[in-house]
Amino acid sequence: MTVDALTGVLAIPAIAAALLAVLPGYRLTARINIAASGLTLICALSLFVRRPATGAYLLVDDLNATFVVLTTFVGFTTSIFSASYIGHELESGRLTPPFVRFYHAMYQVLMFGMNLALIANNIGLMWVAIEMATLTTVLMVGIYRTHEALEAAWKYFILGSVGIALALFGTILVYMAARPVVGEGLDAMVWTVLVQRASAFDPALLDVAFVFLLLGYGTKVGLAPLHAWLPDAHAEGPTPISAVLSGLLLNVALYALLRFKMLLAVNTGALAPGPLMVTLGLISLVFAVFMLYRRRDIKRMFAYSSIEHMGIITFAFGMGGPLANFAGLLHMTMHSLTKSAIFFAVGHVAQAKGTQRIADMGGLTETHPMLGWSLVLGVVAIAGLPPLGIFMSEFLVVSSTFARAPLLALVLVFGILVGVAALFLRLNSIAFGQPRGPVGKTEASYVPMFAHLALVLGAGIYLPPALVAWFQNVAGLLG
Amino acid sequence: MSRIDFDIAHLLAGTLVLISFLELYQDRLYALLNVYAAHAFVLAASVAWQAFVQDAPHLYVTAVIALLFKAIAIPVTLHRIIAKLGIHREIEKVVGVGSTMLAGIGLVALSMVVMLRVTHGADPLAREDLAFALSVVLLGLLMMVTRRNAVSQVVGFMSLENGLVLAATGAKGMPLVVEISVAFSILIAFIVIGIFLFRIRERFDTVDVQALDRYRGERR
Amino acid sequence: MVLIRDLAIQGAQMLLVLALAPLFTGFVRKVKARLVRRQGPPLIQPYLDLVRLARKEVVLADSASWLFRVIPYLVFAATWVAASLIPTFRTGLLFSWSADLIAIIALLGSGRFFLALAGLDVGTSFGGIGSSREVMIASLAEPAMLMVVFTLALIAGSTQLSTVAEFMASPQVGLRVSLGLGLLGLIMVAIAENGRIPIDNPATHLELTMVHEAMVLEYSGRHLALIELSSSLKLLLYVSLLACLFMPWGIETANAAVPALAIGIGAYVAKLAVGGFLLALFETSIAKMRVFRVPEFLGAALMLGLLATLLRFVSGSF
Amino acid sequence: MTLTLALAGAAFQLALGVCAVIIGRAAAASRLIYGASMVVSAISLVAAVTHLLGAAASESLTLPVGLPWLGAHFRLDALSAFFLAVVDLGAASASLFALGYGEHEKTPERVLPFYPAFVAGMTLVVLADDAFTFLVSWEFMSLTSWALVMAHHRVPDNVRAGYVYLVMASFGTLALLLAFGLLAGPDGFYAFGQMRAAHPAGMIGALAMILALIGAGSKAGIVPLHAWLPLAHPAAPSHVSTLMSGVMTKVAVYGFVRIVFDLTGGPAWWWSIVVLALGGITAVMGVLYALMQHDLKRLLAYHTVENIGIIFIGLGLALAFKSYGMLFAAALALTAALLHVFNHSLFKSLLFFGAGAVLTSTGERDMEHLGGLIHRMPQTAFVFLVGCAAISALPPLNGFVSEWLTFQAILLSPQLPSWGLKLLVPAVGALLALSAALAAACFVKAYGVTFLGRPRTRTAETAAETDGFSLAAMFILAALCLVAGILPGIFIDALAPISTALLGERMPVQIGSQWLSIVPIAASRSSYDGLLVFAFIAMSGMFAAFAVHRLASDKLRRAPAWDCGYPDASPATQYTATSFAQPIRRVFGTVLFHAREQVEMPPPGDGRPARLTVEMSDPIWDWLYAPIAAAIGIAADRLNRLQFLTIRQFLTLVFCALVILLLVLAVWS
Repeated sequence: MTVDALTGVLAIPAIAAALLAVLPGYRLTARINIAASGLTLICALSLFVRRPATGAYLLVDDLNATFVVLTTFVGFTTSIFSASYIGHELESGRLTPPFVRFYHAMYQVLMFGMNLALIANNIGLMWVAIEMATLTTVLMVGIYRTHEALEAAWKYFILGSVGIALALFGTILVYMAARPVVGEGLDAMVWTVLVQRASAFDPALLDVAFVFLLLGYGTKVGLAPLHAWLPDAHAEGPTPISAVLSGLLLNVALYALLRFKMLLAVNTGALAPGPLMVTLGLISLVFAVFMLYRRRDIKRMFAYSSIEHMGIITFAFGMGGPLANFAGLLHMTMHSLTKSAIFFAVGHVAQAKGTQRIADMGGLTETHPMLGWSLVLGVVAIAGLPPLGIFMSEFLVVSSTFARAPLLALVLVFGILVGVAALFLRLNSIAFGQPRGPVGKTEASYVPMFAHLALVLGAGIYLPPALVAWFQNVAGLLG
Repeated sequence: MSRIDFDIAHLLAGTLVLISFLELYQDRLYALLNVYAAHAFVLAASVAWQAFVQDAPHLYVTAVIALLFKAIAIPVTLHRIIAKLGIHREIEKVVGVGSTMLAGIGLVALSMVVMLRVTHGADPLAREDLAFALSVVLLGLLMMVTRRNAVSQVVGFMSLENGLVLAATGAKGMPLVVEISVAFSILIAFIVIGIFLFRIRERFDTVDVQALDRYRGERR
Repeated sequence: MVLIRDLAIQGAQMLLVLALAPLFTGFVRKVKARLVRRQGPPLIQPYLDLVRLARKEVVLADSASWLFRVIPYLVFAATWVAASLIPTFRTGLLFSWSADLIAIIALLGSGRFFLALAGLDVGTSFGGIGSSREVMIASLAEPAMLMVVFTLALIAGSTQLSTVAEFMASPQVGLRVSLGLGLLGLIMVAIAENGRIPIDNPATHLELTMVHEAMVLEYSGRHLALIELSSSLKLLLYVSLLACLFMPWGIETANAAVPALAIGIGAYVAKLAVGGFLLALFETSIAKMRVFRVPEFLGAALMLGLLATLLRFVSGSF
Repeated sequence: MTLTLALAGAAFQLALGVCAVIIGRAAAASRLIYGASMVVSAISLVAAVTHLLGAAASESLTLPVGLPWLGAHFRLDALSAFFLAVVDLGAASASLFALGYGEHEKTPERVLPFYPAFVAGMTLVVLADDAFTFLVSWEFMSLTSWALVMAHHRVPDNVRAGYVYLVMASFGTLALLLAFGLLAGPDGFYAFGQMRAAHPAGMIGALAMILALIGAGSKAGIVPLHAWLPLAHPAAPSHVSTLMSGVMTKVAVYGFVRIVFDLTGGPAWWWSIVVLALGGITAVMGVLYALMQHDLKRLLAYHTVENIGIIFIGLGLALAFKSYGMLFAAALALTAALLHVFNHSLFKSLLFFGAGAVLTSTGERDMEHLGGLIHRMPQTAFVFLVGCAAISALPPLNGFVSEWLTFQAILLSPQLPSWGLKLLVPAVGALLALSAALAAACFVKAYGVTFLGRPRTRTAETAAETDGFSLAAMFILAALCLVAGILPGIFIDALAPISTALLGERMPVQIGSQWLSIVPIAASRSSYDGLLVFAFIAMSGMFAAFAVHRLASDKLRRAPAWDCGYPDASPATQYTATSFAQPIRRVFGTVLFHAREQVEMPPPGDGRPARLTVEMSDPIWDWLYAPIAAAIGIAADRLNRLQFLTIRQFLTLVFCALVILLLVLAVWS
């Protein structure tokens, strides 16, 4: 029984991918896609009730169980959204059936990759998984075959590959550091072992390793100045992929980073990873919020907002301490839910208005009230205004930081404020003012969007104690 | 391990660094490809040597891959592509060879400094090897950022990846090395003959990255 | 018994000021005329004017509203109440503690407020001129007045007029710099508030220069009578305020016998005479200034008041 | 009990908001929502008042929501009860007004959902007892009011107003967040109780005070953080403008009082310097800005700024006295400030209602297009006049009482030892006096130009009296203004528990004093009796009327206005708001607003009319906000180039990052 949960989380996407690769017909494949994602979600949920034993390759603990559930959940909702989205794309002829088949297959591969990366108990395996996920997204970003899409995918690919290489080098270094202590062979790459013995590792090697891992996986997280692929990939790919990218892939990469941070946290001789992460986080935050101002493409804008929030999260984990770590985890969860919800809305908006250019939309709350107000709510949430979830995490981050390092907190607050100003500057022109663009009705699947927003709202008001206990426990692990 | 083994491994790794410098020095594509072939060949040799001294037979697979795929297949294909796309043979540089060399030397020095801080608990071979591998990686990256046209950037990336394989094989008893090298070969295959170059060829007439950049986001 | 006596005295005070006000105005006019070697109207001329106005019918502009007809009574009431709170011949009036100096200023302010509204009510250009200039003047005069009041309050330790007056009469008040500044400021404010030369000329109807007269231009008959009466009440009020603050001699304290009150009244009338004469003298010896010089004049008053207050704040010895 | 009731009320309001989302477009929706909201507010109002008058003990309650491991703390002490009463009174009257006003709303579905939520937000702010709950409610309040400002979003100005408002609101919230972070300390003691226990003084306290001043001040409209207020308040529907201007700014004041008087430790003497100076400047700047306006609602909004300044002067005095342990004087100053809070919420609501009534019946906010409404809307004109008199601090109305008390507090301040205060307080007193006088001038203008004179446009000519609900709301408030003016003792005594709680000292009991007069310190020192003054004026006025109608002729003839014999020209010859303010503009505006008048006089024989154009600039906007915006724009442009790099250049970035980090490692050891 115990094995089933994990194998399910891995096997179902794999099988589904194989199946979808061969099956024709959009409706059928879309349904299978949803069903598979749903099954995966159920398996993941079963992790809550029964926790499988950790093996040499797979591992489940509080940290990644949360992530797995989050990933599978967003994966599920996104699959529902993508069903209606892709349907519209087929009608509008932007995609052809073979590409749709390819798309669905890739979608499951992506899910497989991310789940594997999360539950891998082996740094090598995790590396492989993350790279697999990256490559699949590269393929999906280029799926529209337009100049922009190809160029974005190419950029993503090149930068991603370099990131892959750097991350691998870091992984090798970790192995080298572990080998003298743990001994040769597989054990020297197994998390559980590494964490136990990390105190005896050679600090210098760990330092170098962390630098490479930070840059390697940081590229995936989209931290400035390694972010370059992110905005274009979000803007040019299909919107479901943008949602998954922002909502999940970034998290997965950050998750890997956190694992290694735990390693360094155990080892006293190694340099504190905190300052590095804090610096990168603040750079990303400030950089991204200023980039928000000149955006003309709505998806690219929210991509930059993802960079901003990844910056905040990295900052929080860099600060460390129970409060900040808790806030970081919370912010991560809330951001995934909110940002994917926003992308759901944006996808439908772009389809309704027939464009992604902000200048061509306007008065959305009048032309499409449901979409418009959900977008407003999403932006309110992402801007960190109460009573939605992100406010709680930002509250904790800022207040806990200000008591410890006032100047950092001031930079943080400055960034957040500039970001809010930028977001609402654009929101005003999108959702309010004289209506612009087509006014027609759109068939949209509101369920995923509302589900996410409801969760975010609920979390902002009431966090279930179980979740809190988990996060606190994990926050303790993160040191 | 005995002294002589160590020296040979050391020698091979050093040669790899040297050849990376040679790559930096080239200003013609064909020559660059040839040098890269040599690079890959030396890598294969070094991997094979590691396989021998660590008596880890699975590393031979990596060596063979390096030899057949990187030292032979890739250069040949690139020759083809260059000929087919009629890319002109000059390598457009951002900074001159001289300064590139200087930067390279600086990078090697940096990697030495960083690596030699490692305590002597880790065995010397690993340390030296890592130092060399790191410099190879950095040199590859340097090549990617100082060369303008795609082929040379690809070559830069591949030599970077050679450095990785060098490190991986140098790490005694590291699992998954073969898998990783395979994965990377696939990656490179993607880059070189993969869909992108293909699409790019049918959309633009050159793989010069700047031609791609003409279609950068937001320029609408 | 005591209450009845106090009520009687308070009533007497009210009637006294009401009766004296036109006379005082007439007195000032007379003296002015004399000073420029004219015969001048008889002293009782103001009474005659009031009676005549009261007899006349009211000519009301078509565009006038009910407010326009209520305002004269309001203004008169406010001014009268204010005037009757000033100790003229006797301190410790019954109602004196119902409103202190600040409240008295506010009462005058409300009178002005409604008068300015009246100026705007008919919707003529002259009314507008008058009101806008009046409020401009007031917006500087009131703060100046308040600053003077602060000074006095700080010296006497009270804003209660009776207390202040008694304190002023008492020997422990010596010659003080702040007092001098306050006196000067108060005089300037009084001139401005009553629309005397050099701020405004009550005798003229030359459009471009008038302020107060322009406001009440549309009034006639009994309304005009009330307004005239209240403006002379106001003049009397200021003079008696100056008198009880800076010439407190002969003013009777709360527990004074009836004969003493006669002395008090006598002293009061004498003070009024002096004040009126000085006013007339001042007015004849100076020319009216342009309206937009007025802010400077009042600004000076405000500065004097502020300076006096500051001095008091800095040390009690000033 | 009261607390539970109030919370239930807030919950009910939220529920109403949710219902409104569903039934928003229905015909009867607005009647239903506003009616229910009014009832709830009224009940909660009664509860709050009884709690306050009964000086009941403070109640507290913790709900298992909000920040985990902390929960949502709520507490109702005297201070909260007082502000709860202010909020509920404002809300109830606004709902009553809206019962009529809401019928004119074009897009009720954009107003109804947010209105009850807004009320709930304000209620929760004054009840919150931990930092998180406080900030959530605070920002929720801003958010809902933002949505209400955006209600008529097709007007570009409203969208801009909403934008500025939201940015300033977030700024304020972040400032408060920092303040609380400071007070809570690194271990995150977010409950107010814990902060009180910690009682941070010294540098921490000072910093927290400054941040609270910025945070609450930006919401209350302290100059120079007021920029959003005159934009946002008029943009909202009038009953919402009322709530924002009359109540929300008071909630901001509550935040300041709560943090500075309750949570932080003993103040240092210089805190009061900051507050006093800002208060004085705010009062005068606010009223001067108002004088330059000819948009009725914007004028009122600027007067909110002025009154906030007066309130903060009172608070500053209280701080000064407290810092030197002169608790009695502090109690006086604090009471004055709080009383003004109450009074201002009364007459500002009344005035905004009036403006709303004018807006609905004429469709005009611009005074230059109004005039003569007293003939068309006599009842509105009457209550509006009461409001004007009250806000101009004319006895015997309530505005005068609180300003009088503030003056009394100022007169106590020479005993303050510090020289800075000795010099500053008189200056502030002068500023206060100046602002009071200017306010009177401004409302002569507002009332005279809007309601008096002759109608300037057709719409003004054909205006009709507003509906009964609106009138009822206005008359109730007007009556309250009068009551609070003539019986201030009751209200002062009601405020005593607050100063007792915050300062440990209170003003003497007023109820018992002779003739119901108020005696702040001693009868010999100063006293004021609104009731007597009122009776006195009424009597003498009636006496005069009686005498005149007995003795004088009561003949009356209607005739064209005389106007010095000039022929009666068109209504355009009347004084307008702009021309009325011209003398004052010349005195104050030339320096402050760079007011310039240009007369364009056509040559003789040319038939064109001569024109006089006035241009003014807002110094604070030009010198503070514009530069910041410009700076951000420049930065954005500079950084935006990074979007357009080539892949190789991006790789270069990565490469440089790597090398730098390695260098860091190299130099680490």
